Amino acid sequence: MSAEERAFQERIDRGEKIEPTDWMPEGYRKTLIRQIGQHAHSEIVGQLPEGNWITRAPTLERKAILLAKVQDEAGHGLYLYCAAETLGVSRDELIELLHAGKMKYSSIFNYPTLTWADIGAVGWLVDGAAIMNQVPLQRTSFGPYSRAMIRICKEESFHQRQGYDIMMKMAGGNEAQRRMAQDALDRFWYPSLMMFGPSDKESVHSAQSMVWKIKINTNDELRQKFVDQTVPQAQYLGLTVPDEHLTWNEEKGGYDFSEPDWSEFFEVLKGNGPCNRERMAARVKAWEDGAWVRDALMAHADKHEAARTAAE
Amino acid sequence: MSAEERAFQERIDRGEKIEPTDWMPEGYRKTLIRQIGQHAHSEIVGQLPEGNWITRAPTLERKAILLAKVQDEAGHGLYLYCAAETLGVSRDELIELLHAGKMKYSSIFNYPTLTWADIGAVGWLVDGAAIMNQVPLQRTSFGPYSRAMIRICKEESFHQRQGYDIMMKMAGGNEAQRRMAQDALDRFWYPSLMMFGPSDKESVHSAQSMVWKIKINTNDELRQKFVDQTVPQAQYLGLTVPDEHLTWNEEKGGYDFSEPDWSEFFEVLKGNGPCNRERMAARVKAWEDGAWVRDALMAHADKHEAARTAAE
Amino acid sequence: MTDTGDNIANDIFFDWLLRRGDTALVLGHRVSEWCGHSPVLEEDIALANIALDLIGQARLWLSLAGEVEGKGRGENELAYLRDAWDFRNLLLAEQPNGDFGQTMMRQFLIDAYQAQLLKALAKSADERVAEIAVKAGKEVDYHLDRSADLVIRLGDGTAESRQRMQMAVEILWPYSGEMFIGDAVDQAAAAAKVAPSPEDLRPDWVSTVDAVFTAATLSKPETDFAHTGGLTGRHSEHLGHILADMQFLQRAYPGATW
Amino acid sequence: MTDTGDNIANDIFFDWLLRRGDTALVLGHRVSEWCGHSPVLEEDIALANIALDLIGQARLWLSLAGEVEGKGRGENELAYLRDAWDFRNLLLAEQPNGDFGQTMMRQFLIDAYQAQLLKALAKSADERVAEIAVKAGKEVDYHLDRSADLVIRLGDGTAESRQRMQMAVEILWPYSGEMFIGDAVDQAAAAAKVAPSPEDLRPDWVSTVDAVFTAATLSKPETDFAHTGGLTGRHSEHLGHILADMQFLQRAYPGATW
Repeated sequence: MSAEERAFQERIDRGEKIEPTDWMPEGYRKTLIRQIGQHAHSEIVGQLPEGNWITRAPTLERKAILLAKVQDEAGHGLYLYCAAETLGVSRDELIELLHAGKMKYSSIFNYPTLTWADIGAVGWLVDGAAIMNQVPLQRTSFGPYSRAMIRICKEESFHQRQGYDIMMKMAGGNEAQRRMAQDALDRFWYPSLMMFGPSDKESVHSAQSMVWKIKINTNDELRQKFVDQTVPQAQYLGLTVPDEHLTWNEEKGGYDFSEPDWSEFFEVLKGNGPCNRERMAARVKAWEDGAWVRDALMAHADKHEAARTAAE
Repeated sequence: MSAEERAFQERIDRGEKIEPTDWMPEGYRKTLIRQIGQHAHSEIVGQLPEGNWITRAPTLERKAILLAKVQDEAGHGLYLYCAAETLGVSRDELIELLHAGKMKYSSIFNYPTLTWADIGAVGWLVDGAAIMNQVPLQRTSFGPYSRAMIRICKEESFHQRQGYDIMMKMAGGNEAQRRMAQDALDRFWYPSLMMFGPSDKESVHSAQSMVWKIKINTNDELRQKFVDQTVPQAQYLGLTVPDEHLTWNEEKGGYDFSEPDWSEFFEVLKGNGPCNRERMAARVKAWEDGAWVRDALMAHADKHEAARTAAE
Repeated sequence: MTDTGDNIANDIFFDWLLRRGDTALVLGHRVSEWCGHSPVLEEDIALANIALDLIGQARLWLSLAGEVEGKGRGENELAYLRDAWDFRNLLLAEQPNGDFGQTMMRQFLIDAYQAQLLKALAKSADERVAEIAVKAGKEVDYHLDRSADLVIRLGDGTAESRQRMQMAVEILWPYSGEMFIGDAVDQAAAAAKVAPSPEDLRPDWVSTVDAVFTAATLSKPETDFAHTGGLTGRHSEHLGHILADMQFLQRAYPGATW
Repeated sequence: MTDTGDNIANDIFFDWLLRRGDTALVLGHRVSEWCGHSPVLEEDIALANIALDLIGQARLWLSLAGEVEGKGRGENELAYLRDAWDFRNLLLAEQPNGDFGQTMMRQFLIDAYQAQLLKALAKSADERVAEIAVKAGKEVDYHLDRSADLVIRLGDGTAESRQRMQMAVEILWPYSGEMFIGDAVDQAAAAAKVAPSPEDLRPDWVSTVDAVFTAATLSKPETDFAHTGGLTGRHSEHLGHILADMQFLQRAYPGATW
């Protein structure tokens, strides 16, 4: 480790924030760009499964709440792209990488939203899992990322409550609604557990991230915490978690639960999720269809700038 | 009149059919191309307002009937383009003229189909008016046109009965259905009357067409006949024809009725009907989106032909 | 400021309120179709925000409409359980999104009208109307700033963008006249001092449009031909498809609580 | 030939019949969306005809399903009053039309399967099934001739058309595997000699596809990854939108006679 690297690590160990203009190791920068970019992409792609129900929301109030949520998500995307930009990569570059399949977004958004209860489940489980990941990241070592996380977490917990509220109404509703609620839990349970990633016991990569405080907890710790938080919520709803091995383990003070089917996880990662192709196609189409708009805004700004300069 | 022209007219007067290879005056050919082409275009554009309800037909039987009808209409378009082609103009040329706004289609298809009852009204009134126009044209002087009309009329009268059957169900249905039926009649009555065109008392053009037996009856005669046939049908349905001046005229043995608002007719003709732009946009889009298909079919045929020739 | 109950018949007032509520609802629906599909992230945010404001306005107008009707129908019964012919929105609001330019042009033409209307309604003799108008007016003023700005920037952008924006004008212009053609309902609302006459809103709207089009290097069509019917329930073919989607859950699961 | 009532449980047989009926219904719906919009008039006619046949087949299967279920539901109750999760169609059938090439590729992949299936079903131990299969089989053989021919002509057409058809293969191939993956319902139907095992249909299907792809100069994807779920009610996001449109009138006017 060089002297620079040692000094950098000591700052992190002391709990100091690293700011964009500070020196940082190339690996730190690259890892952060990948992580923040992927998170930003997830916010953007995550608009699509929820957008699928905006036009069909069952009441005007629910429609308004969902619109506000999707708006927040786009806003989160914006904060995160800005945080990534401080590391020297532009939003457009990140988007091009996404569209070229060279960057990922959270696999959960490759699952479809099939009933209104799925909108509840996405808020309750998906945002719930996201928060579990994000809360510790408020303490991450990179300043802009940490500050973005603080803003995002505040809104996400609001979204999670709204999702749970939908589930309450559905689970306490008529027979079809209860069936929708259970079906949504059945479909989203394991994909939500997968959101924390495979067990990272053996990952050197993860270890380095933890030393850098880009990652704060292990995937398994967070998954356990999520299960422990979520199971009582499901019980309160009168819904059954689709895991016959789920049992309370008094000794560890948490639930024992089944691993998700990791082969499914890797299939989805490879592009074989139910909606991978469509999600990416929708984003690429939006980007390509919008090229003339971006070009026009740029051209207008240039003209305006030229006119202003000429006038001076 | 030249000798040729005189001989031509005498053949028509004797009730002989003119065939494509026979000599004919240029005006006869041009008028026929315009009339047959316009009729063909109407069949094609006419698929759109009905297609609007195929995906929403209220029962599977109704959906099947409507599909069969729209299929028939495309078939009518095909017969008619073929009849026009015998006059030396290709289908593609006619379609290009339509898309360039240089040929018309029946203005009635610029009105929207807003409820399921409109599908009934289109069959009952629009096909009814069309048949009124077409039945005499079975005796038109141009052979291919006459033969196309014979096939078409058989199917159209079937469509009209199906339309009336929908109206019967609607008029005899619940309150909302009765309201839909009346609303459909209210909206389609005058546009149907307009389908016969303005009074042709003063049109020299029409007079020549009648001498040539391209046109058999005057617009006013046909309109009167349509009203006399349709009013009792409306009464049987328990619906009110939206014309407070409608009265039985014992003397002429027909109804007196209000003229449609001809300024509306000319507005629609000018392009200001409720759906003109959309109908044409839909057809142009279909044509442009389909260019690669037509090119490919042509290219395949050429390759195939080349291979066949080489093998010989 | 008094209640207007004595000055305008309830059924007419109801109809007038539906025109406000349905226009906001249907336009909000159209705008919301963009979620996740816009040309640039800032627009995803802005469009979701506009849709949200419009749905909020629809809720206020429809709730008041239900109150005035007095048959126990609330915002959701009105939004979800009427078929197309009972909707009273402007035809312009239900026109398809088209490309982003058409969406912005539609928004601008309506915003410029709504801004005028709401300013006048803020002085309505009916306090409930005035109250909604004040709240909605602030939102719409902001929408208008944005949509006018975008129309200018896209009109005076590239050759392609100008051509697209001019096309948007040609397509949408014939639907703008409906905003200013009053009928008996409007006359009754004007007589009761609930609302201005639609005709009176036109001059200021024209000034706004002229100024923005000039800055945008766009030409206004010669024709003043106007499609009408939306405000009295004769819609385009689009509305039925919008409602099939919008109303599915309420129709398929009647009486459920969501 | 005997009634199969004793050999297969009604609820399982019902489910099996829904798979047939819903696939025909949903595919017919998709094809019918082309009406008036196809690349060439002959295709408008052909597509309307295919849709008509498919709706006809759906009616036969769903009527029989309703009969087997024995709860008084007929073809219309089943088509119009079930939500997406109770539909049992192949995912392939509900995929969007895309361009004309994708529509033809979807049609070909399903036709080639249905032709095999219906040939086998013509020998079903259940006479009612056999009767429907004979009628539908004739129609589908004709559809297959057409769709295979078009796939060949468009594949071996221009550079653009080949590229589009290859793209259609890439998009749709992952939805084809579902046709040949049997489950308990299929096993029960096979055990009762009502139907063949889906797996047994694959070899002939593969031969057909290989022959047509070769003539069309198209390559088959390496992967055998298969999306599944349609046959058990886990659909794509598309089906809900299809049904919102399809079912609107029956949902909005419950109990009406049409």
